[in-house]
Amino acid sequence: MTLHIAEKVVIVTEKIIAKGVCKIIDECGATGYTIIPAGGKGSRNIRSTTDRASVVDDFSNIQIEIIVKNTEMAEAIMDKVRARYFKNYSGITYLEDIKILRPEKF
Amino acid sequence: MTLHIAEKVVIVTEKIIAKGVCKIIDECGATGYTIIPAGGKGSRNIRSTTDRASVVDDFSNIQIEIIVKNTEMAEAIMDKVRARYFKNYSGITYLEDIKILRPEKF
Amino acid sequence: MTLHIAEKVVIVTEKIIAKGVCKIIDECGATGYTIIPAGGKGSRNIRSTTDRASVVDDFSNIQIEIIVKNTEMAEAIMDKVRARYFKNYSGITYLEDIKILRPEKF
Amino acid sequence: MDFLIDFLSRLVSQFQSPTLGFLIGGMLIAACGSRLTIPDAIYKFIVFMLLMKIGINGGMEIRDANLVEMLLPALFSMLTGIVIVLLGIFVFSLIPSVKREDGYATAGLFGAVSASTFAAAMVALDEESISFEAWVPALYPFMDIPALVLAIVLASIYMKKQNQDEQNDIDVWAIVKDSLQGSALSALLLGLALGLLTIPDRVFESFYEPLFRGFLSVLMLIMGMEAYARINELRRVAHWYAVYAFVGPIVHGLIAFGLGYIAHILVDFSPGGVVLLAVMAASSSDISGPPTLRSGIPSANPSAYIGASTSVGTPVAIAICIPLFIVLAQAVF
Amino acid sequence: MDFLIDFLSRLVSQFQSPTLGFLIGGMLIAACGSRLTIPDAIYKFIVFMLLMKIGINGGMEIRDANLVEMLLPALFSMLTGIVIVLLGIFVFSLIPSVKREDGYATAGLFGAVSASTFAAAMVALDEESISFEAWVPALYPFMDIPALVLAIVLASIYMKKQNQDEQNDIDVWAIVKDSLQGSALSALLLGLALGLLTIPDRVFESFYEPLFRGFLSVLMLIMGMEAYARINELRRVAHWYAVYAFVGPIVHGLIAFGLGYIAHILVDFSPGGVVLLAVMAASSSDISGPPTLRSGIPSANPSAYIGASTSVGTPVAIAICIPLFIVLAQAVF
Amino acid sequence: MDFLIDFLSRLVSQFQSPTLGFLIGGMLIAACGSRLTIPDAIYKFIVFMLLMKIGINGGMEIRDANLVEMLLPALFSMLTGIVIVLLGIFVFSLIPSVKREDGYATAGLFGAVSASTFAAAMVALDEESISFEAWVPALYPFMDIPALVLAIVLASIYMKKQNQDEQNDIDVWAIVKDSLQGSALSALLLGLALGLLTIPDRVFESFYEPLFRGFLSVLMLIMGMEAYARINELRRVAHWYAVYAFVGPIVHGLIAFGLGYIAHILVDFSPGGVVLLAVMAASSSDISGPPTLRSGIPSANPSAYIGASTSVGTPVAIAICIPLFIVLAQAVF
Ligand SMILES: Nc1ncnc2c1ncn2[C@@H]1O[C@H](COP(=O)(O)O)[C@@H](O)[C@H]1O
Ligand SMILES: Nc1ncnc2c1ncn2[C@@H]1O[C@H](COP(=O)(O)O)[C@@H](O)[C@H]1O
Ligand SMILES: Nc1ncnc2c1ncn2[C@@H]1O[C@H](COP(=O)(O)O)[C@@H](O)[C@H]1O
Ligand code: NA
Ligand code: NA
Ligand code: NA
Repeated sequence: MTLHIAEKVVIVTEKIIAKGVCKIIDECGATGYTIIPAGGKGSRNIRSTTDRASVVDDFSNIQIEIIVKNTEMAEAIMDKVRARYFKNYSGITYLEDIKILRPEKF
Repeated sequence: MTLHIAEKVVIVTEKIIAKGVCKIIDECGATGYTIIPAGGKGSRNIRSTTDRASVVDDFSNIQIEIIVKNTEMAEAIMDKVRARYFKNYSGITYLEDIKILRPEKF
Repeated sequence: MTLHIAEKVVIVTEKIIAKGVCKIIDECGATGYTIIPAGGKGSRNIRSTTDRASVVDDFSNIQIEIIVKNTEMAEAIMDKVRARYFKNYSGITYLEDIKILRPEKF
Repeated sequence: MDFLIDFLSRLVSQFQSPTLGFLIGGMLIAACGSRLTIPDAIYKFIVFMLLMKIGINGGMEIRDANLVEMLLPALFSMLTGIVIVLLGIFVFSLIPSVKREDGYATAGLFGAVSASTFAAAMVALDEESISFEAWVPALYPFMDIPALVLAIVLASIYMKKQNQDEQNDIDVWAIVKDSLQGSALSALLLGLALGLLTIPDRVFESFYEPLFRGFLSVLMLIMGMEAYARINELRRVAHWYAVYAFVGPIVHGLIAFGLGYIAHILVDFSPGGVVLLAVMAASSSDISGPPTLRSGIPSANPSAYIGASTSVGTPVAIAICIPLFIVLAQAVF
Repeated sequence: MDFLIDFLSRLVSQFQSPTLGFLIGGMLIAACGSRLTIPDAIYKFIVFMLLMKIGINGGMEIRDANLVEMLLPALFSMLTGIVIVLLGIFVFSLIPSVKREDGYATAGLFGAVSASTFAAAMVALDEESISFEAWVPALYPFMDIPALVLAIVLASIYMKKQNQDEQNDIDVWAIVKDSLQGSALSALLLGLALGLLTIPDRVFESFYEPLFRGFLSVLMLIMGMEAYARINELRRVAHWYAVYAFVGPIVHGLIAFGLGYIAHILVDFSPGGVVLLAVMAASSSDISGPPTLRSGIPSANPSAYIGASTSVGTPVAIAICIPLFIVLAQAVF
Repeated sequence: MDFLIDFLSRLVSQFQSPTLGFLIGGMLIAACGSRLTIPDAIYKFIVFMLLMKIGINGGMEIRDANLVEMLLPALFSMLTGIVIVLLGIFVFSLIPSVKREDGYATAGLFGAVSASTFAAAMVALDEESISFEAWVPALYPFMDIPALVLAIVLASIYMKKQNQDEQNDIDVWAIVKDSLQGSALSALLLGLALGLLTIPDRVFESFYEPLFRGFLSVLMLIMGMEAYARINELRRVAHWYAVYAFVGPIVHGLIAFGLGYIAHILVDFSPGGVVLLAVMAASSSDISGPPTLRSGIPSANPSAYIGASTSVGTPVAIAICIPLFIVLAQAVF
């Protein structure tokens, strides 16, 4: 079995901008993404993961993971999301090296 | 503190085959796994993470993460899951290098 | 775009000790953390991710991810959490290398 | 002609029924891009409540029922389920653009029964004061299970022939068990048992019965929103699915209506029972059927059969078939 | 003096109203660190149920209503929403420690309408047997939407001037659409349509109507817990927000009461209607307003406006404004 | 002998009670591998509703009650909780295969009180038209808190002696506070306060009261499914837990019945009150107790005490103890 080097972009940000972030991801040409519910604490706020009735639930977090084959695309996604959203919305983004099975999928 | 090299297998696939995937993981000899709720978009479909009443909720995604000490076991899991399920079900799988604290746990 | 090396500490453990773990993370000086709902199987138990009414829901898992710039802080968090909780509570912890965009954020 | 005018006027009046109103309302707000959602937990609980109500009620009244009467209608239920599946498979086999497995799965889903459509029919009969035998809800599994089992078994045989699947032993009992363990049939059978074996009158009258209509209205809203949401999926597959999903419910219902009519003559099966039998046939499974078929015929494309059923089949069954069969019954009996 | 004694005695008696009791109870148990929570799914369903009940009821009774009567109150609703926003922006512009965008967003939120406060007012009127026109709930969007749109548009113009935002074309229709698509207005309008076009009397009487008070009580509990939980956020921003959130509802309500009084004289707007108009004005949006403002004025700090509204504005609107305007109406009319 | 026949015949008739039927039904469908689930959000809301109903009702009627009557029963409740814990710790200390901490935790859990079992007893008393003092639900914390506190304190002292724990200062007030902050006691006390201080009659009669039985039936179903699901966990630990969990509730209930009988003679404590006291003693905590013990005695194995309580203790308390104590009361008083 040969594994191929790829990158995973991770974005943790507010649920309310999920749609916009996904649009950027699509525009950059990624083949897909995975969205995971999240909460957390950062420089701006504490967001809960509990299922307590939050009257403004749209403000809780999501973690979006995007697997891309080349670093340029990864950096393009990170850069665009940061430039467009991270001044007004909470959010962080980082990169991980991964190994994929079927490079034609991504 | 000495850290030890290990591998993390990540599988993102449909909730409906969770049981079968976990059985494969057990059979390959892994000591455990972590399951995370997920949604996403891939080549086949868009799955929502929102909690909108999905009449067929069993079709939403999960992300399964398995920590294993040797690459053979990692590849065995990836290969079996791919062969058994990924023709008929949505799913991707990849590998990450990690460092663990207590090698005897895994 | 310059990316900077950093570390991600991952802790998978029982929801019931979430508060205590987060306190340790804060005390170690991390700038934030992300909490993800999780279930799983390990040496001690099987925890479900399904939303079946669990009469003792506080016992389900969470995955906490902490991004830190230096390995000492990462190891301090892992070590303290392990020492304080992992005798009596289910839990694992491991480390991943990542690349971050804005080192001043972390 | 008279019949047609009567039918059309009833159809118009049915459009004022809140059941249908909520269904259409759900489609409309989804079409308008509304962010209104009913949480999944509420949806699951509502389905549970409706099936428990139907089950408990049936169980309570079955106690004094003569279950021998049930034999022929039960047989006809099975027959209907089987005929719908065979007919569907045959029809789809004539359409070259439809993959064979997809045809099997779609036929299976339309042979199976929808709890929500069934509940809507019960409310509609109640509005018209048409009564039926207490054991009619118990016919549900007699149609649902054979349809699902037959579709999966035939698909497995077909796939074996194609050598696509090497080690696929067909385990009929496993499929039956899987159907019975689904949340819909479990709740219905549990309700039946509780109605039969315990004395749940007070809890039934203070809880399950009064909340029935209301929860059904919310469920209809959900079905409407879901129908709209899945139209896109349906668009991506052959248009024949939409045609089948439109015509199928009416044809399936008429077949069952005919069989019900025979049962009426032979064993005095009630007109209300005939209507419910026809609606069961017209309906397509929305809760337990899809996951069962997904595991049973994994190579079939779920967008095809779920899209067809949810976006077209269920609205047609509720909006057209329920009033159609009620008027038919009023004309015929 | 007499009026004051009457008001104070009524205020005391209102503190025995369960609505208020649940609100205060929620604050208290949150303050005591209780781990009691109401799941988010239940919260969302309760809001849906309350708005459907208000909508369906309105829709059912509007059928025979003379909608021309509605024109002036609808105009006054719009006027109130606009005046509240302009006033708020002006007031905040005088406070140097408040960032301009935050002022725009806060003013918008207080101009918009809270469904839960509105529902609490309906129950309070019912307790006092004060009636109102069937179409009063339909005034909701006439105040809500103009307030949100105006705040967002003015903020956008302001930010354009500051050159902070380069490519921001202001699309008023997009903001209106976004408001209408929010879950609160969607549910209200859906309910109105269903009440108007279908015959939902049975489902209304067996489900939406009897559960109204109970669900409202649970919602009040949630609002109370939330008010306490967000006090910390409010503390982190300028104290002027708390002052505005305390005084604002009373002033806004009095403005609307005055306009309502004029409508009473000109077109015989009912005293109950005047009270509801005043409460709408006094309330600040808790469900749809925050996300709409978050997208519309992204640079505004949500801790400021949501904290002000949830922690101070809503409790003041429910605990002080509702009894105040009821007593005012009883004194004036 | 007569008593036995009477008891057995009542036991049989209790098996027809829907409460028990739902419990057993839940076990059965779980045993059959059904995929039916009640969402967690619904479970949490049901528990909240039941405790609010019990609390509000108690609070409303306490207003005219002579609370001095409550003193002795409250004292006996505390005594019962303490005796159960001491007895349990002693019994487990005799069994070498049981780790000491596990014994402390299990004894604490069985000394604490189950809200759902208590609610089931209230419905059973209602069926038999046996009345009780309005303040009886307020006895709940008097038994629950001392039991949990005592178990945790004794376990901490024990572990200190073992030097396993170095810096563990025992903070009794922290444990009491943690108990009171739990969702069950919070809801009960909130309900009591609302019933006492506000006038919640209309919302109580339109919402909390009519939904009580129904929600209890769903809760029993959940308890049944949970009981079956946890049997595997119980199997993995010493069988003595199962024996204790079977015999314990009966013995604990009889102790409380005896004390209640004394209160009956001394201060005329009602027969219904005696039964409820006995059921509280027989029950083991299912909502707040487990997390409190988990934090308080972290080295104890939760599979042991939760498995014992959920899989055996609660079913025995509901299916055997409730009818047993009702018949006892009917024979004795
Ligand atoms: N050091 C960190 N490690 C892990 N997650 C973080 C960290 N800092 C921030 N986050 C996540 O990113 C979200 C937004 O962060 P911020 O923009 O700093 O408020 C937080 O809510 C966390 O979920
Ligand atoms: N490039 C990608 N990056 C991250 N997740 C992906 C990617 N492609 C697919 N996925 C995830 O894998 C699931 C199945 O993908 P597919 O089999 O391509 O439909 C999707 O629903 C996503 O959650
Ligand atoms: N080998 C593994 N791979 C991934 N996750 C694991 C593994 N072992 C344990 N876990 C996770 O860690 C939790 C606690 O593990 P344990 O302490 O072994 O019971 C489990 O419930 C899993 O979610
Ligand atoms: Na059918
Ligand atoms: Na307002
Ligand atoms: Na007890």
